[in-house]
Amino acid sequence: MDTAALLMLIYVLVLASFLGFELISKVPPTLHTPLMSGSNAISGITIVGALIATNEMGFTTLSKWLGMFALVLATINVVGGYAVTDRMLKMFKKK
Amino acid sequence: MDTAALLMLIYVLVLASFLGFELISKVPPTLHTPLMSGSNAISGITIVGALIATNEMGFTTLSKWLGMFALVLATINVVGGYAVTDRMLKMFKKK
Amino acid sequence: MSSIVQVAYLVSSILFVMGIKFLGKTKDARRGNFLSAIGMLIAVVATLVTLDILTFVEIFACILVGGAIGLYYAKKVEMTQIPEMVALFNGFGGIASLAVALSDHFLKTEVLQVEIDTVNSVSIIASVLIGGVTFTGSMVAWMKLNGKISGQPIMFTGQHLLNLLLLVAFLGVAVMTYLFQIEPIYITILVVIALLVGVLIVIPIGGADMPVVISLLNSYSGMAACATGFILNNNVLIVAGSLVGASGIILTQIMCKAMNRSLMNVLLGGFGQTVAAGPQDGPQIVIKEVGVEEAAMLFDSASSVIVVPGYGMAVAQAQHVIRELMEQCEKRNIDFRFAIHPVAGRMPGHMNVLLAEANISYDKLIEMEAINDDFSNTDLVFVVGANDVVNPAARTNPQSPIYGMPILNADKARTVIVSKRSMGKGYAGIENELFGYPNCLMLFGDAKQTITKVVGEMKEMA
Amino acid sequence: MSSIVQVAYLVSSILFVMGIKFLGKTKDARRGNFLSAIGMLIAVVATLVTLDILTFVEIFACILVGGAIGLYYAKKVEMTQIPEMVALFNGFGGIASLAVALSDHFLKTEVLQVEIDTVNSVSIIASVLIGGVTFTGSMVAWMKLNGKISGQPIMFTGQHLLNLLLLVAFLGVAVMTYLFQIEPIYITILVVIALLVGVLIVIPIGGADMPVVISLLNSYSGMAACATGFILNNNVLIVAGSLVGASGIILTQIMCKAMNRSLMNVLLGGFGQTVAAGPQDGPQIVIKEVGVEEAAMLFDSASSVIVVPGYGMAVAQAQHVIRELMEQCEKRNIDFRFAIHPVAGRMPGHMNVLLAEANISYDKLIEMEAINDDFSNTDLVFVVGANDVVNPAARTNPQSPIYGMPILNADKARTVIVSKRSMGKGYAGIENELFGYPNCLMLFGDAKQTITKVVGEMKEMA
Amino acid sequence: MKIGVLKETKEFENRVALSPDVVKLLKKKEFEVLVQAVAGEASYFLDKDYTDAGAEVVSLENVFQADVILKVNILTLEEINQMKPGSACISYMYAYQHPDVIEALNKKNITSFSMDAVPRISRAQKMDALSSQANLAGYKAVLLGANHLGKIFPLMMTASGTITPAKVLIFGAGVAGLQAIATAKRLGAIVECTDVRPETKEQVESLGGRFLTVEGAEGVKVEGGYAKEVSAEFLEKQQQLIREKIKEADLVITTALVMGKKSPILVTEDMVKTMKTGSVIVDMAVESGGNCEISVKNETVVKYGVTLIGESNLPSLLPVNASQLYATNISTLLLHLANAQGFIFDPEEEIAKGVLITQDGQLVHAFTKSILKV
Amino acid sequence: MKIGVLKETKEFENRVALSPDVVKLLKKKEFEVLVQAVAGEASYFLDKDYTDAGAEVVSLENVFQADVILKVNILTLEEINQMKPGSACISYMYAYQHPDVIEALNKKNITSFSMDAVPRISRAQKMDALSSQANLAGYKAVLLGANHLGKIFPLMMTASGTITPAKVLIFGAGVAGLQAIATAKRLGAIVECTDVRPETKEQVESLGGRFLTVEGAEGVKVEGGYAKEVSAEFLEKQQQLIREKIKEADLVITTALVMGKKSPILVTEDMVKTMKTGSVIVDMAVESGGNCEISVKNETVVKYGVTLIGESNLPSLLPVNASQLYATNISTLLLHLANAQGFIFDPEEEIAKGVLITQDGQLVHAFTKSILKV
Ligand SMILES: NC(=O)c1ccc[n+]([C@@H]2O[C@H](COP(=O)([O-])OP(=O)(O)OC[C@H]3O[C@@H](n4cnc5c(N)ncnc54)[C@H](OP(=O)(O)O)[C@@H]3O)[C@@H](O)[C@H]2O)c1
Ligand SMILES: NC(=O)c1ccc[n+]([C@@H]2O[C@H](COP(=O)([O-])OP(=O)(O)OC[C@H]3O[C@@H](n4cnc5c(N)ncnc54)[C@H](OP(=O)(O)O)[C@@H]3O)[C@@H](O)[C@H]2O)c1
Ligand SMILES: NC(=O)c1ccc[n+]([C@@H]2O[C@H](COP(=O)([O-])OP(=O)(O)OC[C@H]3O[C@@H](n4cnc5c(N)ncnc54)[C@H](O)[C@@H]3O)[C@@H](O)[C@H]2O)c1
Ligand SMILES: NC(=O)c1ccc[n+]([C@@H]2O[C@H](COP(=O)([O-])OP(=O)(O)OC[C@H]3O[C@@H](n4cnc5c(N)ncnc54)[C@H](O)[C@@H]3O)[C@@H](O)[C@H]2O)c1
Repeated sequence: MDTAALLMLIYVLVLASFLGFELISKVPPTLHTPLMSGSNAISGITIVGALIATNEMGFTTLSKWLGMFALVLATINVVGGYAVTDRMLKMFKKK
Repeated sequence: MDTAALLMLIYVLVLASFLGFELISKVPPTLHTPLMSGSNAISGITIVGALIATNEMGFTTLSKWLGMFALVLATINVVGGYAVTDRMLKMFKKK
Repeated sequence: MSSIVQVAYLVSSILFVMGIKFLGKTKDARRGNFLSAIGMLIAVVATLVTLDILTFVEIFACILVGGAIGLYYAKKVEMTQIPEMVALFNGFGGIASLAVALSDHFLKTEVLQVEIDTVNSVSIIASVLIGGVTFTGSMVAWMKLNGKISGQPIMFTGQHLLNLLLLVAFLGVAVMTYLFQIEPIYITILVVIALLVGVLIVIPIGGADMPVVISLLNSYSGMAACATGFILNNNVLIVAGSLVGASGIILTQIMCKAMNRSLMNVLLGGFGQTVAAGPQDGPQIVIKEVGVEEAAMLFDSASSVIVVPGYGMAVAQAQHVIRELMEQCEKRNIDFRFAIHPVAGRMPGHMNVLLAEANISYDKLIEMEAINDDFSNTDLVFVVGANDVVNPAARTNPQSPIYGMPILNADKARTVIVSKRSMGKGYAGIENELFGYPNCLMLFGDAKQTITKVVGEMKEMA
Repeated sequence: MSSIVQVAYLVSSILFVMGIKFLGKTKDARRGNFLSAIGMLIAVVATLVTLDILTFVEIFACILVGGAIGLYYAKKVEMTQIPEMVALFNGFGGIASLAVALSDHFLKTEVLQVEIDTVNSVSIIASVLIGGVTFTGSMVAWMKLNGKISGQPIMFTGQHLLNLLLLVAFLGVAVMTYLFQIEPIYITILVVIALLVGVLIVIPIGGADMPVVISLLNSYSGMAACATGFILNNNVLIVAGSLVGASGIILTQIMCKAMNRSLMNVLLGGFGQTVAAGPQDGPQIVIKEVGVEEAAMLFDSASSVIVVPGYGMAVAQAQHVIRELMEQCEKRNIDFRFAIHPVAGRMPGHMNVLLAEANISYDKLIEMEAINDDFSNTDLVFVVGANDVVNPAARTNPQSPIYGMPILNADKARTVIVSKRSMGKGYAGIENELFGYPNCLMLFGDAKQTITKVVGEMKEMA
Repeated sequence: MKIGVLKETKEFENRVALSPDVVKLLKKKEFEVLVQAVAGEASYFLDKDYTDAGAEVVSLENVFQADVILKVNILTLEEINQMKPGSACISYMYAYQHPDVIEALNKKNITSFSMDAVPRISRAQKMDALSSQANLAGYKAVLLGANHLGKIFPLMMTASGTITPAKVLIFGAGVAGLQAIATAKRLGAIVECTDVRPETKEQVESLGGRFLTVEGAEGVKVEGGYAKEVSAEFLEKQQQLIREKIKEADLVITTALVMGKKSPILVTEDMVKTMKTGSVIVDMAVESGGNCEISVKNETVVKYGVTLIGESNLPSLLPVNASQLYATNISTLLLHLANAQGFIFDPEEEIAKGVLITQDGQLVHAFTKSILKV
Repeated sequence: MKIGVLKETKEFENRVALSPDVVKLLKKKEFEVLVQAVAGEASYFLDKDYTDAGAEVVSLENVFQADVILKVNILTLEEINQMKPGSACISYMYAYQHPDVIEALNKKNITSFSMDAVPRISRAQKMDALSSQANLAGYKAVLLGANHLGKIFPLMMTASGTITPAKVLIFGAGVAGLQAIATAKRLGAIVECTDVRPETKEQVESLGGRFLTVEGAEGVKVEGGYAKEVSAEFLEKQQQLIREKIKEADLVITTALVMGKKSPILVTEDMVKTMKTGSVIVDMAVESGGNCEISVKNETVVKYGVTLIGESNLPSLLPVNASQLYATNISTLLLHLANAQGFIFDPEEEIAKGVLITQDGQLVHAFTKSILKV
């Protein structure tokens, strides 16, 4: 990777991190768990990496197997994460 | 400019804009003017562009003259902006 | 990668940002979750577009399996088990990041046989470390929470030393991994160390602190995804990963604050258990604390509130701020009354004098006999500096010095919040087991000060 | 561009982010400004590093000239003229962006004779438009503020139509500029239109709304810088520009809200003047309103406060919330007292009864004779529902029915805030010219309600 | 100029026209002050306090050397007899009730000023003894009433049962009425009040009282803050309201006055019969005829199980404060009319015109003349 | 079981042992109630109210047919004479002060219970007449004192000058003292209080009073909420403090009691001399010897310019509430000891043991025995 490209990635990293900091400021305590769960689902974005890794042709390489392993788990994380967050949030609706 | 590079720039733009939104949330009214003045000074960053434009060799091109024009004005903006903001903020210090 | 995919990634990045933003707002949270799910979908679809059509079978198989499992557990799980579920999912995310990093490592070293450049190598190592720690850490948290292992902090001498040694070892092996990329042994050792560290970090922390730990590990799994982004040179991974990484840290901090703990304190472990500041004598009462913010949320969501004032209200001179609390509640159409116990305070009519001073109208003050049956239909009872007058021992424990004294049935309410400074005793000098009841939350601090804060929070919510 | 420069740009971007963040916090604001200045310095130095050593002379000359002018005006300007100064500086920033864009355009079309790609072209056009509007808009604002032209909204029929036409024209010419890059005429027309639009946008807006307009134009100048960043493919310009652009918009919105206006309302113009809600009879009293947030700031920054309660406090039953205000002030070590006029209220001792009810200790209540000389050394007098007892007519106007009645010298204080519901009269049924004094601010609304809000704001500031 | 302060001779009068503090103030303005021996005793002001303040404590006869005599109550014929011809006096006079005194004053060519006639304008507030004394009376009425009641005022929830709060009903929200509301409220009672002047609603509520509005009644005329005659329809509706409310009252305080007239009867004998045994009525209007049909001036009687308190001079039961405030009022008026050299007032000036009763052997006060039809 | 209620015969006693409300309650529990004619009159309870509630209103002699006689004050020898042998009685007794009555009771084999001996434990609070009456007394003491004071309590800034708030000094922060603080504070006075028990500081402050701490004093013994004897050093330091503070007080209320002993002298004659003329002392301990050296039981006297109120039965001045609360107390005790069939108490049970004075012709009460040394 050339430095210019790396630097761009770092820009993105830095700005996104700042943004992450700023977004969460005053969260009411009841939302702590859903927020945690919801952002956990987002961290399942690693699924994109897993997809790319699984893209490896043939079943001979360790890489492919690792990719598939990652894909299954990442999918669990993503699907389960979003679903469970939604369930939680549904409960919060005011009586 | 290739699209990949443009996209990176847009990433930066988008993230920075979000960040700009989030950073300013509850500003006490006395800080409105200093904040405006201070961020006005930051918008003088166009001084960097002016520097690059002034870099044009020889004094024959319109570009160079425009660059120098820009440089003077941008400098006024930057230097004046920071100085006046600082003066304002100094006044707020508790007696 | 085609630019359309990149644009899609940009869109999903934006959706993640908005998703997280909304998740922090009570009324928008569900929409936030939905937006971020859409973002995820877009990212996945966009990625699929770039992929080789031939691998679709495996990919769909994996997605199907993973999706089914995820959905099944998400639907099946009991609401009370959600924290453990989050821990579990989080662990999977971490191990997935680790696996992707490994996959890339082996792809480059074994299949493509190219050299891995520094940036990539560092990213892989980071991903392995963070992903590994996230995984085993989450697993331990999960087991602690669902009781598969004891929730007690597990400590042994030399724990900190061991951690330090492992860290040094990791750094050493990491350098080796970089230098001798072909040798799979080094990266394997890295994986092992990372997994070990995850376990060691979490076992000394007590079960009560697990939510904080999970939140922290969640932040880690974001960072792992971010590292993976650097490996694959992928923006959406970086954005989403760093968003989660950063917001996770802040959330962890907020949670710590809400629990009145410092992050350091939690991480160093061993101070685990929420204080069971029990007495020397008698059985240990294990209590739950509540923060002012959560207390404010509870008021906000109640539809009926009964305040039980006691001598502590008089000591704190909290009557005026309680009137404010009343105003806040009445603005929300919450039914708000006072239950006056005949001997609350230290003189007959003590509460009456003070509440009259605070201009609380007489018809809000209900006598014990008249209100005692209403507690069981009440969402929230707020006990302010009262103790003996709500002590269930008066009903149940013939040995107690207050046995036979009629008391207010505060314990019968759905939720009870008790405002007092400490676990200090009342006039009768006895323990109050109400404080350990499952529906009871302690709001520690001087009544006037804490209630002022609660009111402040409520004003903000409005 | 060397990567060291890029890293420097990254660092200055981070400093800008932190700078803006801190500028929004009372106690960190100065540090924030300093940080962002450092960021600017780093960006400039880094850019200089990449430049041709031979052009340094011109560059330094320009910087010297610009710097000197900037510094001179910044030092010289009266504190009251700061808003105009900001407008002026802002205009310069806008025109600089425009000039840089033009420079790049001519560089490419005339010197290098290369084709300008779409992205670049769009960026140049955007920069011209936004930069031009910012410039002339700011200039008009500046002139309105310093009285070079009338602060009255200037309106004529067909104004909106003209704006629309200009916009269409701009779009047309923009396309031409892109298609026939070589022809300098098109871009020149663009510049002219942009400058014209700037003027037209601002002239219909009244002088009182200028701060909002300047804030908006400030946001524009950020966007212009951002567009320049796209032209030059420069991250720091993009980050800084978009930070300012976005935060400027939000700030504008906040300012509108603080002034109880909507942004739309301001931009459509013509509603300019702050209401001079005077009476039918007698001379028009022109008053200044103050919002709860600003009132809270004034309390926060005062070091001595005297409250003058009157009959309105009794009507509003505001005594309890005034005690809270007192607590907030005393927490800040602000000297806080009450000036009790002998006939405030409707019965002898009316104020005493109420303030005693609110548990305000007797030694805070000062008699008129004892406190009347202290007003002139007082930062802030807060008149709560009092009217006749602070009416200077009693001193000055022999015709007045209250002439000869001793009054509290509230008007002598540095700042006076008056809390009442309207311009309604007091018991004596006469106008109170105090309300029109330059040091007097009206805080309209029921005393209890508004003071509750002020206290809320103060709690947040703490 | 010499000021003379007489000891009050009226029965049950504990006040005195000047307090030592005010004497000090007058001495500073170079007045001479003669105080009759033991004049202040009932207000707990000792002769020593007066001499310390700069007054001369003298015998009764010597007081009459003064150029102006200050008193609380109107001068007796006897006292006027002893006065220097051409001197002056200031006190409460209610001149329209005392044509004989006016005659005597005129005979001796004495200039007299009446404290009860101070106009109710802003700059005269410091001289307004009616207000200052009514204020104290309002407080005292509640205390007296509370003391005669067999129960306590506040709500109290105790182990031995709940004591319900006392209900206090107040008629008339003038100065005395408002202070009574404030005091009863402070002590924890539930307070209700009614008045003919509609603006008093807000005032009553500002003190935490409940205002009883006479529904659909018009025809109340108010002049200069005083209630003038009200329509018959209003009175009837008001009677209805009172009849209903009085049954539940524990303490009733009546303060309704109509300037220069006999005060209105608000509580009839019939109504008293319907009241709870043990309840109490304080009739503050008893001096001018009473608001209660069967209250007895200066007596506390029990009729139909109800205690009727007819104390006509409530301020005098708080002599320390009452004298202190009265002294401020009277001295402020004196300083408005005179300096150490003598009187300097302009008889056309609003305040002077308001208070001046007799001058140069003539009754000059318009309102008094109108009532006495002279 | 038949309950008899006698009319109180003690001087100045307005209370009665049962209120009509409580009669109703007892009727529901199937007791029979005999009330002597006009027994409740002084508390404004009419005979009709009692018959309406289900009681029989009977003549004095007929009351003695009851199985248990309820009274406020201890039975007289005469009354005991008329009682059925073997019957019972409940009232205040202060048995250790009345050996003659005990003898008489024992002679007639009457089981007697004393209201003043109810143990101060949580579950007996509803029977605790000492507290319920002391509470009312605290309120009344302030009202009486305020009524005798020549000035008002609250601070008032008026056009006619500022009235400074009254200073109220209270000794003893027991039940009565605390209620006095609350009441005086409500009325707007500045209230200061001192007590030997250190925990009362917080209690005083919780009511807005200022606590006067006796510096550096130790040696206060507290037992079961009652103050026991204190050290000489403490008393001396306390005297010092009082001497200083009492000079500025307008109203002093003393409530200091030491159970079973003569109450401590806190205000000496010397101190009274240093007080302001017109100030007032209410000695609530006058029944047990008084906290003020020169107060006179049941009299209001003026000495050295200070009004000394020696009212020994303050609750009786609020007869409605006092009777109502006492009735709850005594009936709760009765229901604890008996049902409609008769007495069922266990003499070893804490409350019964506490209140039982004589049984089976014997004095059985430990504390009384210890004091009477029998
Ligand atoms: N009413 C009467 O006439 C009377 C007379 C004498 C005795 N009593 C007895 O007093 C008791 C009254 O019961 P209660 O429930 O009112 O009071 P309590 O049982 O005495 O309890 C008061 C509680 O208030 C808390 N507290 C003290 N200061 C506080 C502050 N500043 N902020 C928040 N909390 C504070 C204390 O806990 P922390 O220390 O942990 O904060 C304490 O546990 C009964 O036992 C009754 O028998 C009553
Ligand atoms: N103290 C006495 O014994 C006595 C007796 C009789 C008469 N007075 C006379 O009363 C006057 C007293 O003067 P003052 O300054 O106390 O009162 P004031 O002159 O009567 O003015 C009261 C002001 O309060 C405002 N107000 C009413 N309700 C309000 C609410 N809910 N929130 C905020 N403001 C409210 C009113 O203005 P808005 O309507 O605009 O809100 C009004 O202008 C003097 O003229 C005095 O002579 C006094
Ligand atoms: N501006 C000033 O300087 C000043 C000074 C003092 C008093 N005042 C005003 O003058 C007013 C009168 O004061 P006052 O106390 O001397 O009045 P007052 O003693 O003459 O009368 C007492 C009250 O009785 C009421 N009343 C009369 N007839 C009634 C009836 N039939 N039923 C019920 N109520 C009846 C009156 O309205 C009045 O409120 C007060 O409101 C006061 O605010 C003004
Ligand atoms: N738990 C219960 O059920 C219960 C019921 C009623 C009362 N109590 C408690 O019992 C305590 C005593 O109540 P009481 O009013 O009957 O007491 P009391 O009448 O016996 O005494 C009155 C007060 O005088 C004080 N005192 C004694 N000697 C003094 C001295 N030399 N100087 C100053 N003060 C002196 C005592 O400390 C006490 O506070 C109260 O604090 C009350 O809280 C408890």
